[in-house]
Amino acid sequence: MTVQVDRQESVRLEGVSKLYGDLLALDKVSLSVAPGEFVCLLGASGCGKSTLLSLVAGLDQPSGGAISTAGRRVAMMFQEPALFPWLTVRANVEMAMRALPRRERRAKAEEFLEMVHLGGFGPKRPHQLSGGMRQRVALARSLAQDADVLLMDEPFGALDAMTRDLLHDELERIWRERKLSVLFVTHNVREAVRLGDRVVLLSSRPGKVVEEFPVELARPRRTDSAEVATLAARITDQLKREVARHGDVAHKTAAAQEVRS
Amino acid sequence: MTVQVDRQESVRLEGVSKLYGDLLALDKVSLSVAPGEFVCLLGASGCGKSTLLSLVAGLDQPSGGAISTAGRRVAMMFQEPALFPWLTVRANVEMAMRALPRRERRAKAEEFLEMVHLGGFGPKRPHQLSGGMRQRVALARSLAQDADVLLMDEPFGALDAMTRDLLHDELERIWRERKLSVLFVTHNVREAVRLGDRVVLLSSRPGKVVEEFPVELARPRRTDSAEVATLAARITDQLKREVARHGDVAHKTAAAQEVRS
Amino acid sequence: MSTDTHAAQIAGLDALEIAEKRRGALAGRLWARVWPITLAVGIVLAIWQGVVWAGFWEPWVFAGPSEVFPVLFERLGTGEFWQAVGVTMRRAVTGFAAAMLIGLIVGALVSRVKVLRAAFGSLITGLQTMPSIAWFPLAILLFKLSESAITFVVILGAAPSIANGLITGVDYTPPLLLRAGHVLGFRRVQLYWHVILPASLPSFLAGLKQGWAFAWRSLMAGEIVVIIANQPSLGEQLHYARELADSAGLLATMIVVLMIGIVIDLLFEAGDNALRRRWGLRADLR
Amino acid sequence: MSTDTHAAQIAGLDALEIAEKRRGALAGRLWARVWPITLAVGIVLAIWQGVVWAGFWEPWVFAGPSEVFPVLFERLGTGEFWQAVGVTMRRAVTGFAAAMLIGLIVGALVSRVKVLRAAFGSLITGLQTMPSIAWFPLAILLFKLSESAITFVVILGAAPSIANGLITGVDYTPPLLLRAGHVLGFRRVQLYWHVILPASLPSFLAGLKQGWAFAWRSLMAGEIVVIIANQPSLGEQLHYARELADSAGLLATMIVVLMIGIVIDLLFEAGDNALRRRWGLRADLR
Amino acid sequence: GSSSPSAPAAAAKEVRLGYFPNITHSTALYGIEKGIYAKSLGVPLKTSTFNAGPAAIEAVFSGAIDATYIGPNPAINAWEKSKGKAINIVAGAASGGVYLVVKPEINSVEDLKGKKIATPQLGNTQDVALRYWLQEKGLKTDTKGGGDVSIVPQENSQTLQTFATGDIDGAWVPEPFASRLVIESKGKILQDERELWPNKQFVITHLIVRQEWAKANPDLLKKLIEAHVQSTEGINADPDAAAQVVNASVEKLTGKPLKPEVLASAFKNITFTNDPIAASLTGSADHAVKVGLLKPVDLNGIYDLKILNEVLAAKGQQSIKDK
Ligand SMILES: Nc1ncnc2c1ncn2[C@@H]1O[C@H](COP(=O)(O)OP(=O)(O)OP(=O)(O)O)[C@@H](O)[C@H]1O
Ligand SMILES: Nc1ncnc2c1ncn2[C@@H]1O[C@H](COP(=O)(O)OP(=O)(O)OP(=O)(O)O)[C@@H](O)[C@H]1O
Ligand SMILES: [Mg+2]
Ligand SMILES: [Mg+2]
Repeated sequence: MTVQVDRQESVRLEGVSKLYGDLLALDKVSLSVAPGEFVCLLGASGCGKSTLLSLVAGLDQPSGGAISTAGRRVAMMFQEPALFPWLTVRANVEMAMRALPRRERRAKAEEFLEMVHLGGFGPKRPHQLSGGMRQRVALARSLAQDADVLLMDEPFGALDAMTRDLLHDELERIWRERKLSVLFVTHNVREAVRLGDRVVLLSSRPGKVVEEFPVELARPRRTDSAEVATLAARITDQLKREVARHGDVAHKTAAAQEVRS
Repeated sequence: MTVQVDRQESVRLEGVSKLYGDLLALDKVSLSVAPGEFVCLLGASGCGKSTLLSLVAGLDQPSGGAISTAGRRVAMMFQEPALFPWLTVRANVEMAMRALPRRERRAKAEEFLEMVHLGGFGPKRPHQLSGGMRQRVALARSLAQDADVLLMDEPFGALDAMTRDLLHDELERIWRERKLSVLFVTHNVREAVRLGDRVVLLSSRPGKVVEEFPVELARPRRTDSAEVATLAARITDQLKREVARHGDVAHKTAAAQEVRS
Repeated sequence: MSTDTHAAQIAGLDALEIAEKRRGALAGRLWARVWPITLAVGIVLAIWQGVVWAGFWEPWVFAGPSEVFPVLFERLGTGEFWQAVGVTMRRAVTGFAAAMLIGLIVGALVSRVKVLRAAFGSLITGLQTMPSIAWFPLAILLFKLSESAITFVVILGAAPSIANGLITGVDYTPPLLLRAGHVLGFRRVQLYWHVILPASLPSFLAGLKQGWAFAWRSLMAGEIVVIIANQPSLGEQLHYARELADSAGLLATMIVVLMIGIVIDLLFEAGDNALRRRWGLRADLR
Repeated sequence: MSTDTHAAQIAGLDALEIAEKRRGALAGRLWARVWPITLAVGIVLAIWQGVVWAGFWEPWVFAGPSEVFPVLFERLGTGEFWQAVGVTMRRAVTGFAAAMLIGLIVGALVSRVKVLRAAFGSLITGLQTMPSIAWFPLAILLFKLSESAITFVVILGAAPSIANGLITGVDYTPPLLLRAGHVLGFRRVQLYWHVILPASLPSFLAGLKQGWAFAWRSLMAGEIVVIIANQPSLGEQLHYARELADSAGLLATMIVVLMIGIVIDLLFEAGDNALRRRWGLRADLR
Repeated sequence: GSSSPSAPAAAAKEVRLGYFPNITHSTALYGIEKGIYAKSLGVPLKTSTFNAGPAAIEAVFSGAIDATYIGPNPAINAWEKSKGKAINIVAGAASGGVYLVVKPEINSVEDLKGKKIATPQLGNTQDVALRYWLQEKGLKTDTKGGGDVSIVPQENSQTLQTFATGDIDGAWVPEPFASRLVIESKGKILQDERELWPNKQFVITHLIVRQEWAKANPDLLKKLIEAHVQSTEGINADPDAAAQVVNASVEKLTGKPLKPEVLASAFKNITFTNDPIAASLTGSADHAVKVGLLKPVDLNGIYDLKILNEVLAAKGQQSIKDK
């Protein structure tokens, strides 16, 4: 870890806050991702994970604090598939590679679709796919982008364990090969431990960094290995405590808001 | 199980097939849910689970076979939240209870929102919520419906483990109290074992019932209990074998389609 | 705990800042809304005056601002002008309201009943393309020389547009919402009322706006067909200005028509903005 | 394994059945499309004939089918009629194409550039409400008695509508898709081209349809202001039929206008259906 | 040839003439059909047809045409709005042919009380004539449709319809509408407008030219007027044959000929003359002032009959006065 701190960070958030109306979604979050680092973000539902990714991707402006990606190219995979309904599946993936010549782009798109187990579904349209298949197309599209930083918002949420495992391997391979910096949101603690160099825990309303867990297990890891399970259990405990502690606060804040609005 | 077979089934599918163009999504699926039974449906991504629920809800017509819910009222929760963007969160939930008088409806809606930990978010609009929060609103809405049969398509997919556990308890309580018949799609095998009376495994393209696992563990169960883990592991193994066996077929079929189209 | 109080403080501070911003924002927003319009008007005036000064055309052929504005201001001072505006607006609003009702009903039926759609769907656009003058003889046959004849033409002008807007909206209702409505037990009229109509609102609103334009144009034409005693109207003014080769008068009336059109558009815009705000369609990623 | 072959068999059988269905379907679909229209036409004719037989009005005031159809059929036999249709259609299509281009550009600019929108946004609706006759003096000034004068009026009629359609589409582009486009690196023109424009297509298409109606109406009015030698046109026919109080001639021309409107609508419908099929907006849960 | 009014005009290579496909414009219809203009001018003739006065005036103002046949009102308007700088009346074309047609049960002026009478347009010559006539007879009217007799300005085609359906009780209209009202809807002529004017003559159509064009092309103007005079002569020489020529031209331009009986009646009721009957124009303007429709207009100089008189003199005919 110390090695990475010395290098310039890929993503750096300093005291970032985000207000929606009078709801404080993020409160002075400081976080950084080193080049080539894989950081997983955990937190209760509604704690501000997606908001954080949006801010990093430049889709929203923070209400306070500073965000820098130092001019790096950022790819993002949304919580919803966000495919273009007027394009075929293949064309959706090709959208990420406009710079390439037509033929190459096409071949690459097919390759990525094969990778997410959707070979042959290229000519279909998004509405002809199942939820999980759409998510995989979105995954293919985000991987197809030639980016330095990859932001992923629950990319494997709608997938079965088997497909998920296979895609974990693929993602890890690509991350390795391309030396990507990844910021990965998930609700699956094992998944976080399976993939991450570091797991960051966010609290709820307002979202703040509560704790960071470095994952120093050797790769390749297996989701169902005992080590992963042990660390996951530890993190889960912490998470539960966090959620429990903030449960009341959340209720109170929300109630107060209702009175005000 | 034998007790339930004697009674008339709540949901009964007999040799149901579904063709999308020339893609056979479901192939002669026969399945039934007894009154008050909780059936979980597992299967790889794209194997036809959502299609099956759509057919049961009467949103689509099967290409072959017969489906009957014997005039029972069917509630459904979709894979996507499917909230009405022009209504507030509370009004979205109230939509499920049009028969009730205004005041009561409102009170009940608040109650259900509290239940899914969204008390106080009633006056907000769907776009102001996070993905998981929207899913919980959809859950509240489906629970608010006064139905006999509840169809749920990955209702807890976007939730953290903690919230998920709490909602498992709530769902189980409501299921008990109202004697609902539930058909529950999930990718989380433990969740299936935690909740279901029976776990049904679907194969991929075409979707067929491969195996059924009765879950005879005593309730209340805990997701992280050893018994649940053991059974889940057994089912997972079977699932993996199933996915592996059909992986090639899927590829072949899809490739064939591409040539044809 | 300390984090919580701290958060509360932040929220408090931010709230203050927001209130401040809001107060400033109202003036600022008004200003932001006004200056581009002022600029636009200025540019148009400048071009107009420029063309006039360039002297391509004699002033009686193409009047300049210096001739038109005195005429306009003089009119603004007369009761008759305001009566004309009032009469025309009243006709426009009644005709439009009736067209809205009819368009809504026709649109609802045609969009939902397959047979009706197959039978009459294309007829709606057909009617839309029918110029108002073709209807005058029928209007007079049916309603004699009364105001109803004008209203009839206005309705025939606007209703197809409104119906078409609704039909587009219905056609593009997201299937997921339809399915959700179905599962919630909505069928036919209820599904229509609770799901399809709200989902079609943006498109319906667009149709209304187009319908207003049609209504207004039909009205301008219709107002010279039936001239009713003691009811001066803008359509009449427009027509007579042209009849009398009165360039300044014509341009003055055109300015009035344009102004009314702009005011109506601002009303629609307000509705549209409210809708978009509710639906969460923000404009920040432009 | 046996399940697989079985599945293949089923798929094969079903495929056969589908092919069968398709063949039957074409005839069936055509029939399903034709009979309601036929019925609708029949009903309209019956009412018309009924009114005529009821004898409210003299036949030269309100001609019946038995007078109108001979006139219509006689016209269909003359070269001049087809020339008129040809001339009018040519003008409509050129004017509409130009309006489309201008509407697209104006709509694109106004919808995306905040200042332009604030300045000129409302002006578009203002222009839309301006009746064609108000433009004639300017048209003749600018283009003399040429076909360009007609085109000018047509463009002024249709372009605002098309621009407004596009603007509505842009305003209601789902933010998620905008965000996706942004993340894929699209900015400004690219974002517009790759995301906003396709997402706005349904609304743009609706605007085009309305624009066609405006264009056509403006054309009908414009064709009598500038009458060009040896260029018979439908607008002229319509006008003279009215001028001469020729009820049968007027109704015959109206039928022609209606028919053309319906044919154009069918074209739009085809485009719309293709779009909806691609987007997966099916019509089964009606 | 897009010579704008303010640019110095070179000698024109063609003459652009406007007219309406109306029976009151027979001079143009006949002359063009017979090739009289083309022969006389020596340069190509480019014709434009109009359906109403405003478009014709707009065309003159914009320099799109050089001369046009037109009714008295648009000419007065053009004169007034341009402060006498845009046009001149250079010859008369037609006179008469305007009638008050009423329902058969109306027999006298008194019967008109409380009735609705149509005119083609508020403030046009027919409208003024009706109002002035009623005023003379002691019946009150106002411009808003009130008074003893309610005057409804509406297009002539609409008058045919509303008279047939009984919505109006009479109309003060020009030919061929007057004849159509009589023949098709059994109307009765209550007043021939000719009776109200000295010599039973008043202008219904005349020829105007763009001043600038006239100044730049005096010889073309002369040739144009020669053709005009020749055409008038031709019509008067054999009215029946001329009527057929005119009707053929009307059919060509509007798609439908007049019925033979309407044609015959209407043609008979119109006098084709080179005299613009200046007295009737000024008289009409005076009447308009008297009934409160117009501010006084100075029509001094609207006529420029010098060339017409030259042409007539060459033919040994009497000269025409412009007062
Ligand atoms: N409207 C449609 N048109 C064509 N094909 C469709 C359509 N809907 C679904 N399919 C196909 O049917 C198959 C089953 O889809 P379904 O949505 O039922 O899968 P699922 O089991 O719910 O998958 P997931 O777990 O990813 O949600 C998929 O191969 C999909 O491509
Ligand atoms: N556009 C918005 N307007 C107002 N409030 C918003 C908006 N987007 C998010 N919020 C609020 O901000 C908070 C954080 O939302 P966010 O989407 O970042 O959560 P999340 O951590 O991604 O949750 P989940 O795991 O459920 O996706 C929530 O309380 C939500 O209500
Ligand atoms: Mg999220
Ligand atoms: Mg699914």
